[in-house]
Amino acid sequence: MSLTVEERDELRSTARSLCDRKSPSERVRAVVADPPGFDRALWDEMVGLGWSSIHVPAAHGGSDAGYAALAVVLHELGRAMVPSPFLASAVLATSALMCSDNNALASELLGALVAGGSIGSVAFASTDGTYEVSRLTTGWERVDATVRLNGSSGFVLDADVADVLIVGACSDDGTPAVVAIDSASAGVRIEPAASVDETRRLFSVAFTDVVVAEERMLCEPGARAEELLDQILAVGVIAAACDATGATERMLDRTADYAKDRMQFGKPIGSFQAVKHHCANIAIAVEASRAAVNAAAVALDGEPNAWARNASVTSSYVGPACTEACGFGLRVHGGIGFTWEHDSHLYLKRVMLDEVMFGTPSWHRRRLARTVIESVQEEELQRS
Amino acid sequence: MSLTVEERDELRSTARSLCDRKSPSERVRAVVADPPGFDRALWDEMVGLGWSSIHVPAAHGGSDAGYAALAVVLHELGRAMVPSPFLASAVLATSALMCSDNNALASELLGALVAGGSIGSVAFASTDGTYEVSRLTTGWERVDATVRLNGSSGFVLDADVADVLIVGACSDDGTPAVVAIDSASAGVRIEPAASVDETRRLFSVAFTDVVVAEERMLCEPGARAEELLDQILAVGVIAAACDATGATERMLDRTADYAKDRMQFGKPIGSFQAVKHHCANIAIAVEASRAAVNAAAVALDGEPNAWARNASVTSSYVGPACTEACGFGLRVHGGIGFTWEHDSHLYLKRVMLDEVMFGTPSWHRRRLARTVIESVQEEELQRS
Amino acid sequence: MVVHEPGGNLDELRRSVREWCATHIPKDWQDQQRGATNDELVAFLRWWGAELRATGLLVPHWPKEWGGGFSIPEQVVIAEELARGGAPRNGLYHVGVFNAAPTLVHSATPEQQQRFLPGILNGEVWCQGFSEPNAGSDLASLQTRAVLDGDNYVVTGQKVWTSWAQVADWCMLLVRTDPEASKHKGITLLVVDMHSPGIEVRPIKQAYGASDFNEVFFDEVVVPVDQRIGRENDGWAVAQGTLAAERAIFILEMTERLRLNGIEAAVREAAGWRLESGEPALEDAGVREAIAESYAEAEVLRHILNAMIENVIRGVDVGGTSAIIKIFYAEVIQKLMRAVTGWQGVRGQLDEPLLECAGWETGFWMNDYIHSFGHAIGGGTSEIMRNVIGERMLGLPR
Amino acid sequence: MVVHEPGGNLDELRRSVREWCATHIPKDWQDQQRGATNDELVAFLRWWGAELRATGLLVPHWPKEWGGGFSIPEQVVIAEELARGGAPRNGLYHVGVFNAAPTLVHSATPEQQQRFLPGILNGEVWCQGFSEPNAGSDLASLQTRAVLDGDNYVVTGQKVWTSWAQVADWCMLLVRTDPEASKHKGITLLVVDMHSPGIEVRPIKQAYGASDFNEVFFDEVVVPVDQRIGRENDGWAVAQGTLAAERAIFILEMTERLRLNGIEAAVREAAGWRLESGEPALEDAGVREAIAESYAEAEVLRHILNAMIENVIRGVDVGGTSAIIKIFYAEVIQKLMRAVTGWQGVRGQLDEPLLECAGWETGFWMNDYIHSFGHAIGGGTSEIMRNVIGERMLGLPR
Repeated sequence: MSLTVEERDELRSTARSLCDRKSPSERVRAVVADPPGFDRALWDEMVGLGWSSIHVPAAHGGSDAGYAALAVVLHELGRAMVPSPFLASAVLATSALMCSDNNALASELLGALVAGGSIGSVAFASTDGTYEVSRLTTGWERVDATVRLNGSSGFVLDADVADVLIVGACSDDGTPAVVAIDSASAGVRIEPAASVDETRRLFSVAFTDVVVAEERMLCEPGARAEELLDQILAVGVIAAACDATGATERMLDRTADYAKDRMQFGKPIGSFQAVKHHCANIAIAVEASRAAVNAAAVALDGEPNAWARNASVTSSYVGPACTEACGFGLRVHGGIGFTWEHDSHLYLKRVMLDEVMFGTPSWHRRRLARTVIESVQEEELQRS
Repeated sequence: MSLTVEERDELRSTARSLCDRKSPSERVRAVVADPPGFDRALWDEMVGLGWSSIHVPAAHGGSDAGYAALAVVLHELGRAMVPSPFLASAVLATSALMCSDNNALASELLGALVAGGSIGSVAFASTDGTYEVSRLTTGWERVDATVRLNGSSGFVLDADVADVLIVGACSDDGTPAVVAIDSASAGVRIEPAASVDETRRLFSVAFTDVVVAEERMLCEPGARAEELLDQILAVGVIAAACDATGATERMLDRTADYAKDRMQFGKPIGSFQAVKHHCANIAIAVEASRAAVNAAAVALDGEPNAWARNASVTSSYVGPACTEACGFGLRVHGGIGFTWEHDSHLYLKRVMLDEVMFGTPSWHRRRLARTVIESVQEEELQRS
Repeated sequence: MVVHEPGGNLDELRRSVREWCATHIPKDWQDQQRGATNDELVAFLRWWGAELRATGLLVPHWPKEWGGGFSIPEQVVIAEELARGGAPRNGLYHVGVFNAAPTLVHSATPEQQQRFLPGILNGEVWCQGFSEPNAGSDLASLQTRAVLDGDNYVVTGQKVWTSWAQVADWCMLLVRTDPEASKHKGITLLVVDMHSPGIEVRPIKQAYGASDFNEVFFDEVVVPVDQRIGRENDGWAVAQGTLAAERAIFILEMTERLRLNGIEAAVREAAGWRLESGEPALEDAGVREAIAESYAEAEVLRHILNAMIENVIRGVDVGGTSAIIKIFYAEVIQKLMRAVTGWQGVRGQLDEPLLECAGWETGFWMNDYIHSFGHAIGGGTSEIMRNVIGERMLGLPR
Repeated sequence: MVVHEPGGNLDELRRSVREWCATHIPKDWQDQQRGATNDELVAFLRWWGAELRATGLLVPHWPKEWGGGFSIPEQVVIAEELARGGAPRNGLYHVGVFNAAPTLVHSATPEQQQRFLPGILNGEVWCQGFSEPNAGSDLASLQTRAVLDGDNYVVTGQKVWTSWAQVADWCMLLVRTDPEASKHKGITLLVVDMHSPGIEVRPIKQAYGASDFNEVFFDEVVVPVDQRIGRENDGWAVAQGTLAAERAIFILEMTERLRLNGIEAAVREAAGWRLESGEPALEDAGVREAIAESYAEAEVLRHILNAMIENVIRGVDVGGTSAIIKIFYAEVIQKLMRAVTGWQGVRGQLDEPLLECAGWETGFWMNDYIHSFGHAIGGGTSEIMRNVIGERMLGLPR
């Protein structure tokens, strides 16, 4: 049951107002300076408002408002650069479970995530930061009736506060699997891996003979597991692009405001065409990114076959556009924009992490090229 | 014996003045409309002034002023978009003979080229327009004591008026050779292949059992022939870049003039920062290209080992920079710049042909990458 | 026979249009039209316009009473299917169908609508006399004068960049009626019979070889007062009033042509080609990334257009988005053309006969590249569009 | 011991400097300095400055009488070899050696030269007080006031973006001495003792983490009249008079660092890395093209610099070229940093300790990318530089 335009506007304005009050940039800076690096009370409030389960079907206790609604929340969290386990838990872990074939497991874990008693995250990147299943650096094998994990995963969001970790692993013979584990399991070691973007919390997770029951697999190993990992990845790409769009929109607002206020040569600098056109270019990036991520989010509520393609389209455009836009936003602010005190670099660093967190635009373009070229060739075959 | 700075300035001003008088753009448009597509009287005058042999050693009757002097002439010919066999004959054919190991042949043919009684050209591209020796589409074989050519070459400049053709060919076993033939030889067929740039004259040349004496080889077949072809290519790349720089410089002058004269909103459009910055960007491209081609031309007078690297550096920067600059020059002219009557498109088309005539920037970058990466790796080896 | 009535099921409409395209678009029209003379081109476009009219697809966006009546979602379907089917472009009737008609529907009297709209539907050609030699980016400084003389305006002046003026029946003409007023005031919109005495049309050849542009000279041309659209001195507002939705749907068709035909053509071009190194172009990472990047940009453009059309339906102001779309479209197209000419190398620089009625989708990439500059210049330069975004959308000072 | 006297053979100079670099630059200085505190950094840079001074390479571009005397071609060789040898950057003394000294040589009295130049050579640190919070791009609108009181100026105001003010001994300060005059007039250049009472320095942390910038507050700071450089109210011209050659040679050193060390670092980065697809990065066409493109751009920048240096020697005006070089340098560096962070993917987003004394050559590419924005902003934004090119070089109207 998707939201009407009015309901979406309403959600946006509620979210913005909460973020404005609870997460102005001074607060963000203060929060990231000390452990745990995010505002637990704000996170609890977000859970309480139902944001973290806004796209979850009613059967699992969610609001059933679809990914289009989730996109609105993500945009606003990006706008305010909120540090929180939202992406890890509400987006990645929750989506993984929603896509899972293991209904019992999904019900159990989604229940806890939706109620907010539990935080989740997904470990599905290699230690090199790649999502190609064949290059995963966490392995699995069957030992008796259990699954055993060994190896490590990189770039796991908020792993230190996650209760449940969903792990993508690949066996020696190249068969992928996806399992849910308790992060407190024996053999799990979590190490921080700080990112340049201080509003995000990355970790590497090492697994040494971690024993998991077979029933904790989200789906059959093999092709279906690969598909599931691809689905989580697609959700991640689109979610990160929503975040980047929100941050860039805020950068646009602040840049335009600065251009109206800052006087040089007796005029507001925004009256100079060079500055005006930089601002216009940022506005183009924001409008285009917003249209792209909204369309991609709406499509997440529909046919999963198109997820990967839409994710790659989104990655190809949104990441580079937002990075370039925030760079110009910083430049329009001049020396002030180049200081640590000013928020320009925070926006820029956040969108740059968003851009590559779930695969580089170049990798996504190459994936997309495969699809596009194949479909042209099929069309040709049909015609001939 | 290279020119002093003052002599170079003098040469530039003589050349510019001649081109201004004899080859204004109306004249260029008239000349290309009818056969032979260039101004024979002007070409004779250029030969008479010694331009076509300005870089040829005195021993062969040239001025011995080096490639740095030739670059000045090429720049001015590009500035005025002069249609002429200069690039084919004075640059490519002459340079091929200057690099040749066959002194008797070089003496004989250079003598005729320098005196102006003869026009030369070089056929060393495949019908696809590639210069990779292994992909040449003209083959050669030894039959008795002669060389026999079969196949065809593409993108041969001014072949219809060339008396002598220097041909790059590759045998079935992959051995390259370079031979000079009389273009009137039996079995040579020359077909026009008009380019979008109307100021240039391209042809394809087909060879059917063309018989050439062994003595007409410029060098030993094999590695040395490949090296020689690479040398001709390097000269071609740098010469085309000189031409593009000249054309872009003229585009800059015309664009800046237009921006000063054209009034909109009650002001010269050059006072608007958007236009001013487009002009500044064109100026950057021109200044950088000029520095690049001058340095590359000076280096042609020195160590041939660096020719290929310098050519690829030149191609990587100058072609794309001049194309982009001329495109912005056209845009600054608005609707007028988009008409056939205005010269903007002529400059743009000329520099676009210059950009790819001797290999695309992308191909040259890949060649350059090989050199750069190898030299880094060697340096590392040395250090370790 | 009309292919489909308005108001039915969207999927059925799509099927009908697709089927009609498959059976009515001549497979070889591009080959036939390559290198065509101007007369052949005009004849072909008149024939194609008649085909569309007969099927009810010439003016889907018009009000039902005048021969249209398709909803915006239906118009989107029709535009998408014409693009997908590789239909010839409808350049000859573009001004009449997409610019003049919406302005007439919006601002003309019922009598004027009755007089002009059926003509447009029946194949009369319109042109648009806005720009002048000294009024380009600064359009409001136009100087063509109209003086009221009894029941007529007498028009004297010069227009430029007037597409299809050489065959047009009517001209939507902006003239200055009050030289004393500030420059945006004092402008009036007239409909001028292009067969009137005193009009001289001189063709302008464009940088890429086509000659559909013209200069138009008006020497005391008599225009009856009842051919004035809107009030006197209110022409600037009337001309700006052309609805955004029509423009968005037109660009949507162009975007679909890019996303489907343009990308497909680029893939085919690459598939038939080896890079200089000998590597098949279609296996090269750089070529593949360029194709994917352009495809993604075309998709994003489609999303912007759809969002804009949604906003139009909701009655939200979309002025800034229009400017964004114009810039985005120009840049996406130019980037693709440049990428393909880039990997074609010197072979791509060989001349080929023009295929004028295909816009930029001619498969003659170098020409299409030169053509693409027109998008950054005509109808408001990208620089002026960036001013619009900065000032109207972001509120930056002039 | 001085490594080489001026006026000798160029090849021998090159050999000497290369050998000195090989034996005197600590192999592990980057590792040692990574994550250094500000005090450690300053100590290291003082040590390095002393090393250069002892070898005669600190001020090769100064007049012979003051400890330099190398010809421009010799300076080029020294700059190239310091770059090639991977020398630490000499940031701490940059203002003194490259900005203050040339200005003093050009515009100061013999007494002033005698007083200040030996100090610079001997390790006194200088800073430059030009920009103010409300005078950035519009530098000439600066408001820091100096009022003459007997034999002293009394200075009150605020400067910003003042590198190394926290450890500086002297400041080249632009002040307003005539508030009635038009804004470029009425400015005077003073040398201020940074240990004077009334000066407060507050560090500004930069976007990439370093803290060498400062705000400097002047509260009735007394500056003797004999520390004025040039005439009163002529400070704008005096400050602009800094010779172009020194700047060109400094950027030449930076360009050599880019062409040699920067590209080498990028190749090493790629050599140790696989793309997400698993392909070795160094075998990827896109990565290879990006490396070659940056290499070519650095080469071209070197050619522009050499051409400019030739023109300086010939006495040709190079004002426009200076602006071109500033833009070109900023863009080349940013493009390379962006390319490398691009293929590094998410791994490149991990935080690492700063290596401040290496400028942008730290091997921490994401940081170097953020750092690279400084080049487009500091010392005249790229936008202001484009104005300079348009107006001074092309004669376009303001």
